[in-house]
Amino acid sequence: MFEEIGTTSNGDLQINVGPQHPATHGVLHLVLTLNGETIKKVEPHLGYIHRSIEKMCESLSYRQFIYVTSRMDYLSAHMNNHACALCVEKGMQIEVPERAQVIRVIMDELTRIASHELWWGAMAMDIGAFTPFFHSFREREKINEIMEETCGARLTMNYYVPGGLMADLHPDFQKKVKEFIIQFKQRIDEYDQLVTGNIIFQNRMKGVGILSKEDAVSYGCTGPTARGSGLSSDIRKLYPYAVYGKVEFEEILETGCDSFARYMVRIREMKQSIRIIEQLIDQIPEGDFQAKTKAVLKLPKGEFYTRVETARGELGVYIVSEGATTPYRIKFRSPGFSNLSALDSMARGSKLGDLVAMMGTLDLVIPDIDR
Amino acid sequence: MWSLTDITGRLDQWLNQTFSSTWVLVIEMLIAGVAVIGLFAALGLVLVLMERRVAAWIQIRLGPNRVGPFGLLQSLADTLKLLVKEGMTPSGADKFLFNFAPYIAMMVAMLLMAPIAFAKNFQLWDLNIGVLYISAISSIMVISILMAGWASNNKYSLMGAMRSGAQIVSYELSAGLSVLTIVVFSGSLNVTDIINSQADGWWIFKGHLPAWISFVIFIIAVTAETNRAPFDLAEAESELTAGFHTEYSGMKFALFFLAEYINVFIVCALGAILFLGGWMPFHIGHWEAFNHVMDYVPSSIWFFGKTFFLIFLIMWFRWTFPRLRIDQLLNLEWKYLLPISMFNILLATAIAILGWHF
Amino acid sequence: MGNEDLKILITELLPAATYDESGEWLNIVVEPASWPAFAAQLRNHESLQFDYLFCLTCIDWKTNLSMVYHLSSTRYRHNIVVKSTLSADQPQINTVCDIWKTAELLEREVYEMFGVNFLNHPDLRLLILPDGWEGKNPMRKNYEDPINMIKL
Amino acid sequence: MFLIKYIKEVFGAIRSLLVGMRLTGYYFTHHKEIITEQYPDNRDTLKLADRFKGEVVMPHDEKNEHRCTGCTACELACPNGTIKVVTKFDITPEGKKKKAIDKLVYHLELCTMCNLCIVACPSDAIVMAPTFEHSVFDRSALTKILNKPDSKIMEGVE
Repeated sequence: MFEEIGTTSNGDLQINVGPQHPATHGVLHLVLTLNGETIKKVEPHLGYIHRSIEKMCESLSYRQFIYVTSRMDYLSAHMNNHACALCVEKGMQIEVPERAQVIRVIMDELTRIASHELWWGAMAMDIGAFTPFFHSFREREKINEIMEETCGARLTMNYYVPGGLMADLHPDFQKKVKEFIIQFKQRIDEYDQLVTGNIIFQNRMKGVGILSKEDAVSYGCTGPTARGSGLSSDIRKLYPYAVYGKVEFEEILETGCDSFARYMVRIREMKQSIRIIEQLIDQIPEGDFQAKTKAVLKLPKGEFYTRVETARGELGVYIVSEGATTPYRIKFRSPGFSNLSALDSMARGSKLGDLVAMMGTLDLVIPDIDR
Repeated sequence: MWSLTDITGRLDQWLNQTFSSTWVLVIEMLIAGVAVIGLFAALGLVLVLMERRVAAWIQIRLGPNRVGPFGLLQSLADTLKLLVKEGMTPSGADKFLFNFAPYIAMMVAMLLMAPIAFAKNFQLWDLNIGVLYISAISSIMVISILMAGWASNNKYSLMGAMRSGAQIVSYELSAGLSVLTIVVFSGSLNVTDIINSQADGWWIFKGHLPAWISFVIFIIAVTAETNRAPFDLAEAESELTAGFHTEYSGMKFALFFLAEYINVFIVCALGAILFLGGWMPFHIGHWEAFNHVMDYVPSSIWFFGKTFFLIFLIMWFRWTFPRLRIDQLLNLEWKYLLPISMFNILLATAIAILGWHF
Repeated sequence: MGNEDLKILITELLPAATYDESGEWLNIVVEPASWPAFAAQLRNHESLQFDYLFCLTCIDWKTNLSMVYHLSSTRYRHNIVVKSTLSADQPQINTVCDIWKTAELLEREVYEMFGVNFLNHPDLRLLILPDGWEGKNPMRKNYEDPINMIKL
Repeated sequence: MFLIKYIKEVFGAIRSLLVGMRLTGYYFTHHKEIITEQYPDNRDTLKLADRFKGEVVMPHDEKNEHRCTGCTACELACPNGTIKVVTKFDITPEGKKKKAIDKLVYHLELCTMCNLCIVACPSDAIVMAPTFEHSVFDRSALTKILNKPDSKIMEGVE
C-alpha cells in the first residue's frame, strides 16, 4: 500500500494522512492527491481498527451484544446502547417503564453534550488553537463524573439493558446534573469568546468544505453534518423514540452548508440538549427502572430496524432474527461511515489546511467508521 | 550603581595592561563567544520553561512541577533527554544538507546577537548599520528551513519548508518597513543612536499614530517570521505533523527548537530597542523625582523586562489563536500589512519632516 | 404515504415485484436484473422520491445471499425496504452508486465482506480488508479464521 | 464608504482577537481555576464513585464465607469468557452431596467491565470493586481466583 504512493505521472503529489497523524484522531488513513497545496482527491483507506463487531454480535446473546456497541462510537456509547436496546425491545415487544425512558433521554443528552465538548476541543486543536481542548475537557469531566457515579464507568458504560436500565439512578444524580447545567451555561459563552467569534477561526471555517443539500442527501449524511446543509435529519424529531416526543426542543438547522454552519449546529445543539435536560431533570417519574423480562431473550423470526440520533447522526440497528437467542445477522448503519464518504467531494479544490477543518467539523470517530 | 559597563571596562583595562593588543582582541572575542553561547543556553532553558508555564496557566493546568523546585529544572531534564536521544538520519535523505541545516539555524541566531544592546554601553558590536544587519541576517534563517525541508526527503517536510519560504520572505517586507519607520524618526540605523534618541521618551509614545501602527505590524510580522502560532504553518502540527523538522530527532531537533526561541528573543529585543527604548528607563516629562527613581533600576533590567514582556505577548498569541491558512497568511501580508505599512511610512516621513513628533 | 399506497404505486412501476409486509415497512423483493431501472424510478418518481439510501447491506442465508436496501424520502418521509436475492456462488448485482452516492463506499464494504460483485461500480476495491486479501469473505456464514477466531 | 467599511472590518477583527486574549489572560492570572489532579500524589484522598466498575471481586465475611453457590449464571452471562466456575461436590453433614465451587477463575485481562455477571448473579455473590490500578508486569497475575482458600458458602444461601 505504501510503495505505490509517490508522485503520479502528471506530477501531482500523493501523501498519506494517517493512519498515524495528529489530525485524524485515530487510525483513519487518507491518501491525498495534491497539486501544491490544493487537494485534487481524497481517498479513504479503512480497516485499521475494524473489529468486525457485526460478526461478533452474531455469536452473542441479546443481552450480551449491547456492551460491544459502546465500542463503536465510543463518544456516544449511551446512544449506541439505546439503539440496540430499542431494537430488542421492539422485537420482544417489551414496554419500557416511563422512568427508564426519561433517564435514558437525560443520559443520551448528557452524552451528546460530552461528545460535542470533545469535538469542540479537538476541532479547535486541529485548527491550531490548543487552549480550547483543555477548557472543553473541564466541562466534559463533570459529565464523566456524573456518568461514573450512576453507570460505574466513564466512557463505555453499558447502562442500558433490554427493558430498561441496569441500575437505578444514584441519589446525587439530580443535584449534580443541576450543578452542571448552571456551570455549563456560563462556560458556553466562553466558547464563543475564545473560538466562535475569533476572526481567524471564522476565516478558516466560512466557505470551506461546501456540502450542498442535494449532496448531503445523496451521500447519506446525517446528524449535524447534514443539518449544517439545511437538511432536516434529526431522528429525535422525525421518528421520536423514548420520551423525545414529549419534550420541547428545536431541531437546529443552518443553511450555510460550510464548515462554519456545521460548527454552529453543534454549538447550538449543546444548548438544546441542556434545554431537554432541564425539562426532564425534575420530572423523573417514580417507578421501576426496568421492565420484567424473561431470563433468556429470544427475538421472534423477522427483521427489526431501529434508529436513534447519536452525537454524529443517525445510527441504525438492523437485526435479522431466526428466532434463536442470538441474532442471525446484525447491521449497524453508522453515521460516521456515510459522513466520511462525503469528504472527497467536499475537499476537492480546497487547501490542505482546509481538509483538517473539514475533518474536524465532520466529527469523525474512527471506530464508528470501521466498526 | 552596579553596572555591566564597569565590569566590561575593568576587564578590558586589565587585559590591555597584561597582553598585547592582538591578544586582547583574541581573548575578548573568545570571552564574547563563550558568553553568547552561555546566554544562548540560558535563554533556551528559560524561554522553554516560560512557554510551558504560560501555556499551562492559560490552559488551566499546573505546568511542569516535577523536576526541581517548582519545576525549574524541567528544561534541563528535557535537554538531557534530547542529548541522549538517537539522532536519526533517514536513509533517503541528503545527509550533508540534512545534518548541516540545524547548524545554519543556530549560526543565524548567534550572529543576530551581535548588535543587540543588552544594557547601557554593553554591546558586542556597535556597527553603524545595526538594524539593517539584523534584518539582513535574520532572512538567512529561511535557508536553513528550506535546506532541512528539502534534505529530509519527506513530503511533509518539503511542504512545510515551502510554506515557510513563502511566509518568511513575505513578512520580511512589512517587518522591514515597520523598522524603517523608527529609522526615519531617529535618523539612524545605528542601534545605540536609536536608543539614545529615545532618552526623552520611547518612540511608541512620541511617534504618534505611525509608531503605534508600525509597532502592531512589527509584532505580527515577527511572529510570522519566527514561525510561531498563529503563523506556524511551517510546522502546522495538525496538517503537516511537524513540518520541516518532521524527520529530525535528538539534538538536531533541539537545535531547531532552540534557534526558534533565540529568534523570538532577538526579534523581541529588537522590538524593545526600536519601540520601547531598549535599556532606557521609563521617564515621564518633568516628573524629576519619578524619573530619578526609574534611573536607579539597572539598565539591563529595563532591557530584559521589556524584551520578556514582548516575548510574553507572543506566547499569549500562540496559546489563544487558531492557525491561519496559507493563502490567508499571504493575503494578510500582501493585502493588509504591506499597504498599511507603506502608507504608514509615508505618514511617518511627513511627521518626521514636519517635526511633529516630540 | 402509507404502506398500502406505496404498494399500489410500486406495483404500477414494477408489476413483477413481490411484497412482504411482516415488518414495519413495506418490503419489496425484486429481481437483480430489474433493480437498476427500478432504483432510478424510485429515486426520480414524482410522488416517491426515495432520495436517501440509509442502509445498504447483505444477508447470507447460506443457500443464497440477499441484498437489502433501506430507502427513505427526505421529502415525504416514507420508508421502504428493497430486497434482491442473489446466488451464493456468483453473487452479482448492478451498482446503485450513480443514483445514491453513499452506495459507493457501502457497496465496497459489502463487496469485500460478502463477495458480492457490483456491476458497473467505478472503483470496486478492498476498503476495510488489507490489500492482497485472499480467501473467503469474512462476513459469510461459512467463514472460519483458524487464528483469530475466538470461540466461547 | 469603502474605506469606512474596511476600517470597521479591521477593527472588528482586532476586537475579536482581543476578546479571546482577555479570556486567556483571565485564566493566566487566576490560578484558582486550575483543575489539574495530581495523581498519584493525591492517592490518599482520591475516591472513586462507589459504583465504579474496576474489577469483579467476591466479598467474604469475617468467617471466610462467601455467597457463591456455583450456579454458573455469571459464566453464562459473560460475553467474553472472562469467568470460569469450577465446581466440586461437598458432602453435607447429613451425608448428601452438595454442589459448591472449587474455584471461581476470573480473567481480568479479558474483562470489559460490562457488569452483566453481577446482574446475573442470583445470590449477589460477586460485586464490582472500585479499583483501577491493575497494571502488572506478568500477564498471568491478571488471572485471579476470586474465592479465598478454604472459604465456604454462607449459611442459608441457596
